[in-house]
Amino acid sequence: MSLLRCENVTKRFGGLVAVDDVTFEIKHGEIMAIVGPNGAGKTTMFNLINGVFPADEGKIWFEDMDVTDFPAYKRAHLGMGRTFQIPRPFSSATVQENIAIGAMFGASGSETSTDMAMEMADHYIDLIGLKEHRDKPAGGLTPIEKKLVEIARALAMKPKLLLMDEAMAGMNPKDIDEMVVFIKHIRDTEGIAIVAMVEHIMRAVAGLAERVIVMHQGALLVDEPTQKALTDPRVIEVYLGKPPEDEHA
Amino acid sequence: MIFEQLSGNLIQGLVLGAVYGMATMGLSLIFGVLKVVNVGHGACIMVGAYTALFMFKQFGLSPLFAVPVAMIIGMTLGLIFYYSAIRRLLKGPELATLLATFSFGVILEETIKQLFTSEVVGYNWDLPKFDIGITVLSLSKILAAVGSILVALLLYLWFNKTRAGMAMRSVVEDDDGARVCGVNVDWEYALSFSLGIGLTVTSGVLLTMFIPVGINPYMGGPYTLKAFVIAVLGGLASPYGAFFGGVVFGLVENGSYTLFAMIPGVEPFAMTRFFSFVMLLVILLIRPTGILKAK
Amino acid sequence: MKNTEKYLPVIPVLVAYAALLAYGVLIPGKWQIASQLAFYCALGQAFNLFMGMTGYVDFGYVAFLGVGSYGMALPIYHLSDKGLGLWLIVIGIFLAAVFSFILSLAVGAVALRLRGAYFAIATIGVNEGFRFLIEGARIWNGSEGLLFFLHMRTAFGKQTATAISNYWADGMVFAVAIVAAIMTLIYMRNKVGYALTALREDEDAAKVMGINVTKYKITAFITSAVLAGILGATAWSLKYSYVYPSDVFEIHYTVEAIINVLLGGAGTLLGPLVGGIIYGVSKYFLAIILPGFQLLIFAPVIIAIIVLFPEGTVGMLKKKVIGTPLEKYII
Amino acid sequence: MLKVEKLESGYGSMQVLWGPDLEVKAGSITSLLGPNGAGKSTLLWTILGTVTPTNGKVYFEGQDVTDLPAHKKVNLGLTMVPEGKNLFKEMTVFDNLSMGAYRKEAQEVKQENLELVYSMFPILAERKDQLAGSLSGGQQQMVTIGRALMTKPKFIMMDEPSQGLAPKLIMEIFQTIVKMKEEIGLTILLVEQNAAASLGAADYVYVMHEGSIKAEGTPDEIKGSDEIKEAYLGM
Repeated sequence: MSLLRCENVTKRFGGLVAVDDVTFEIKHGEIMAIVGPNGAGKTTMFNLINGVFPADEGKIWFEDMDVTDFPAYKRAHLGMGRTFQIPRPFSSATVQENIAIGAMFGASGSETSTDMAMEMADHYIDLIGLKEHRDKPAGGLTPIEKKLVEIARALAMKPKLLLMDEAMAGMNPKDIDEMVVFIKHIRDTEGIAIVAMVEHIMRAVAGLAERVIVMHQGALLVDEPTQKALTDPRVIEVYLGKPPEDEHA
Repeated sequence: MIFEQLSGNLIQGLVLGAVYGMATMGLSLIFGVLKVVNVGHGACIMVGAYTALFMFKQFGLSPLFAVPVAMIIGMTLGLIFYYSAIRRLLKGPELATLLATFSFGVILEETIKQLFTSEVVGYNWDLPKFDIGITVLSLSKILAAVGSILVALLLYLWFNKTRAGMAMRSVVEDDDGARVCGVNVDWEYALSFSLGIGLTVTSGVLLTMFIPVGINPYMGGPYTLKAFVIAVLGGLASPYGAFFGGVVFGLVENGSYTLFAMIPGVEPFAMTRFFSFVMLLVILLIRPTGILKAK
Repeated sequence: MKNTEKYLPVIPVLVAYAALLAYGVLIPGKWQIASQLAFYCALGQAFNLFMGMTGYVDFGYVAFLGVGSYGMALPIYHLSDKGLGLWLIVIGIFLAAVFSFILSLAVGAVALRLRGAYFAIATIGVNEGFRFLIEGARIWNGSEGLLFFLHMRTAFGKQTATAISNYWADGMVFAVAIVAAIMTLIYMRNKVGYALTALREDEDAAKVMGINVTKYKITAFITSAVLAGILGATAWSLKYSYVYPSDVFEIHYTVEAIINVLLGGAGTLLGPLVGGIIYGVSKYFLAIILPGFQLLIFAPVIIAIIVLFPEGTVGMLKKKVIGTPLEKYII
Repeated sequence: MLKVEKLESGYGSMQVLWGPDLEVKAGSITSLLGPNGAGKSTLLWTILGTVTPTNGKVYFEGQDVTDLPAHKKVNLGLTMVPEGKNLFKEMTVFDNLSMGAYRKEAQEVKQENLELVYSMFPILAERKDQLAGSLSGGQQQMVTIGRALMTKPKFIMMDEPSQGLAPKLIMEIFQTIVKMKEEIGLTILLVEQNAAASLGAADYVYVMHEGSIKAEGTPDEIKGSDEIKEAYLGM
């Protein structure tokens, strides 16, 4: 059984086809990356998977349940977590409260009281190493700390699938390497599938993902194991471009 | 008989609708450029009504002369308010600009109340009336409608034919695009707010040419409501959409008045106002981006 | 956090209301001022439950006080000779709650699907729309309103009726203020409050966290509306023995609610209390010094607060006490 | 012509630029390469002035323009072809181009510039009365470039002009860029992901990654160097 299956998913905005007939699967516990140049439709794909807006065509299955028409919050209850490209913590709430909100309303939210959620939050605060910031409003943190809080908040939802939108944008190489180790660690300890959208930081893709999906102009170009995907000539063309003179050859 | 009454009222509605349309263009302009909803819209209309009233009573000047004066007053008020508050709130939460424009309206109302008392007043501009068979139209009403159409037309020409108007349109379309063309976008923001308030105050003058009575500091409330109905009809961000929305609204309002008047035991005037509220909710529910918009 | 510790902030609230009550009861001639202040506090507390916690502005808020006042007026007006005695007040409060519940459900079902500015636009006509429905369709005596001074005497006897208008109605306003404050604290300490904080900060992120935002917005909206309804029933109907549609749907009460909340600090527990008292006291003195100028002075104050101190009095105080023992008490 | 020193900027609390240094010589095409998210677009918007720099300096023709607002920089002859095109979609092609000639100096030579744009992109002359939003992606790109030319610039920053275009069109766009340098004498700072095409057109190249400059040199020096592969593919 696959964890998530997208079947012929299409999304249009006005005349623009943002996601064009895309089909792929995500297995339990795997780390997959979606890459592609700007405007390839990756963020739209993310938004379709977790229900920020509905697909125009096609079906989305989560653990063999048809979730195509589910709103975002219901998909979260089923076990989809998400982080944003530019971190969006709840600024006025403390770090602990931010993470507790994930626990309260996520996959096991209905059985989690606020007190339990606060305790669970402490566990994740330890995990991301922000103990000294526990009672500070999240709005005052540095961007990287915000990112960590967002990841912890998503983890506290107990997701089966964690969608990370450019988790490493704006980080320096050292932070990226640490983040790669951290993401692998949480996959191993929490046993969740992770889909990271890291379209530009190839160093992270290569170090992190087991499988890569390359999108280009809304369509799925390549779906292969990482090494194979990154050496695929079509991928290199999408990234490096084809020299103009090749057109005449 | 009923049909005649209805068609007579519809013609009145068409004429009033043109004024309504003009009275909403300022609201749509401000929303279009700044994404700010001017909750004090009705109060600005009220200021225009007092401008016309004051010039008529004090100097015996026809309301037509009040039009440019109202424009200047409105634009000045708009600039002051933009630079003292709105500019600093544009990046904040929506709540902030909503409360600020709301307070702006209250300031206008209370200032006018202090200057003119809260007495309900009116004036009588004696112009000939024309009987066109099914209804009687006064010259004053026709002038109001023609004036409104002229203002709308001027705005259209300004937007489409002048360098300054095109610059503002370009900001509505894409502010970064405007920047790379060398447009001072911050100034365009200020100008559009100022122009929006100016147009609204001016529309208050034209409205008194249509309805020269019932002028009081708190007369704006119903107009705010009507303007919102009209603006969402026309798509909220489009001044021309607003103009056509106004015409449609004028027709619907006068049509529904006729129908309510036929129901016994009902006050048609109040019911028409209730109806505009229901219309607002229904439009927002079905299509918040506007019904008249092509796409 | 332990349960007792969680609810510690209720202490300053109770102390403040007790002090206000004592001021009114113990010092001769101050009851009216104290109860007027309590009204502003109650109005702010109830309004804050929605506006402060969600960040949405309801410009038609006074409509809930309006229908609530009808909820109280109608049974007294129609059933005064049925020998129900004080049960009439119970029925009135119940009806006030039901009316405001129904209206908030109807408005909320439409308006709360909309965001930000569109929500505000949808609500701006609620009070006017409802007023004109009552006047236009001549419901509940239409524009003539309901006058039930004599009905009160018939129902409760002359002495009790006077006592109700002069004391018990005000006492109930205190009760509404305290209940509203306690509801706020309960919400803050439970999932509702966390959900509201999340959606106020970032509605899309909240959805992605599994929060059914519409459900929680409606919860806060209805709670806030029902409290307003009961406030209208007690502070207006019981106190003045009449209801005019042009009075009880007057938008200025919405303005006052906004001022009370902003002065104190939106989304805080103590804010509306502090804001209500600051507003009430300054309005009282302004009425003496500059009669008729209150709103003209307060409207620019709103703008000044939004531009300069968006957090309000308590919001700033809250920041000051972080790290001190007072932290547990002030939210 | 343009000099950037230790520029830092970002959005809210998220810093994107970490102090890149850069110099563009008059009459050259300088190419700025780097993966998506490297901060290239942010660098251009910071140079233009819509993103406020928190640190560092921008000099244009020797003058410190760090704190000048965007419209004043355009008045000095600096403009940009933005990546998202930022067209006025509900305005005609002609009106879009007219907006390019907004500043006073550009008004005076509007007719000549219009002819120049139409001679470079004849299709725009044919479509001048169509709404810009109704054009194809490639034609929209032409309008954006045309609009920038209408401002009578000395210096144009181009953000990914080839993005989303078919290979044949990419070639045409690059030919146009070279023409702009050689025939009109413009100085161009070119941001591209399409490294191969960009290297062919450029006189000098900077490689940007994670908000700062990682390598620079002539196209021949950069071609085949490991820095590019490292920056692009992490291999």
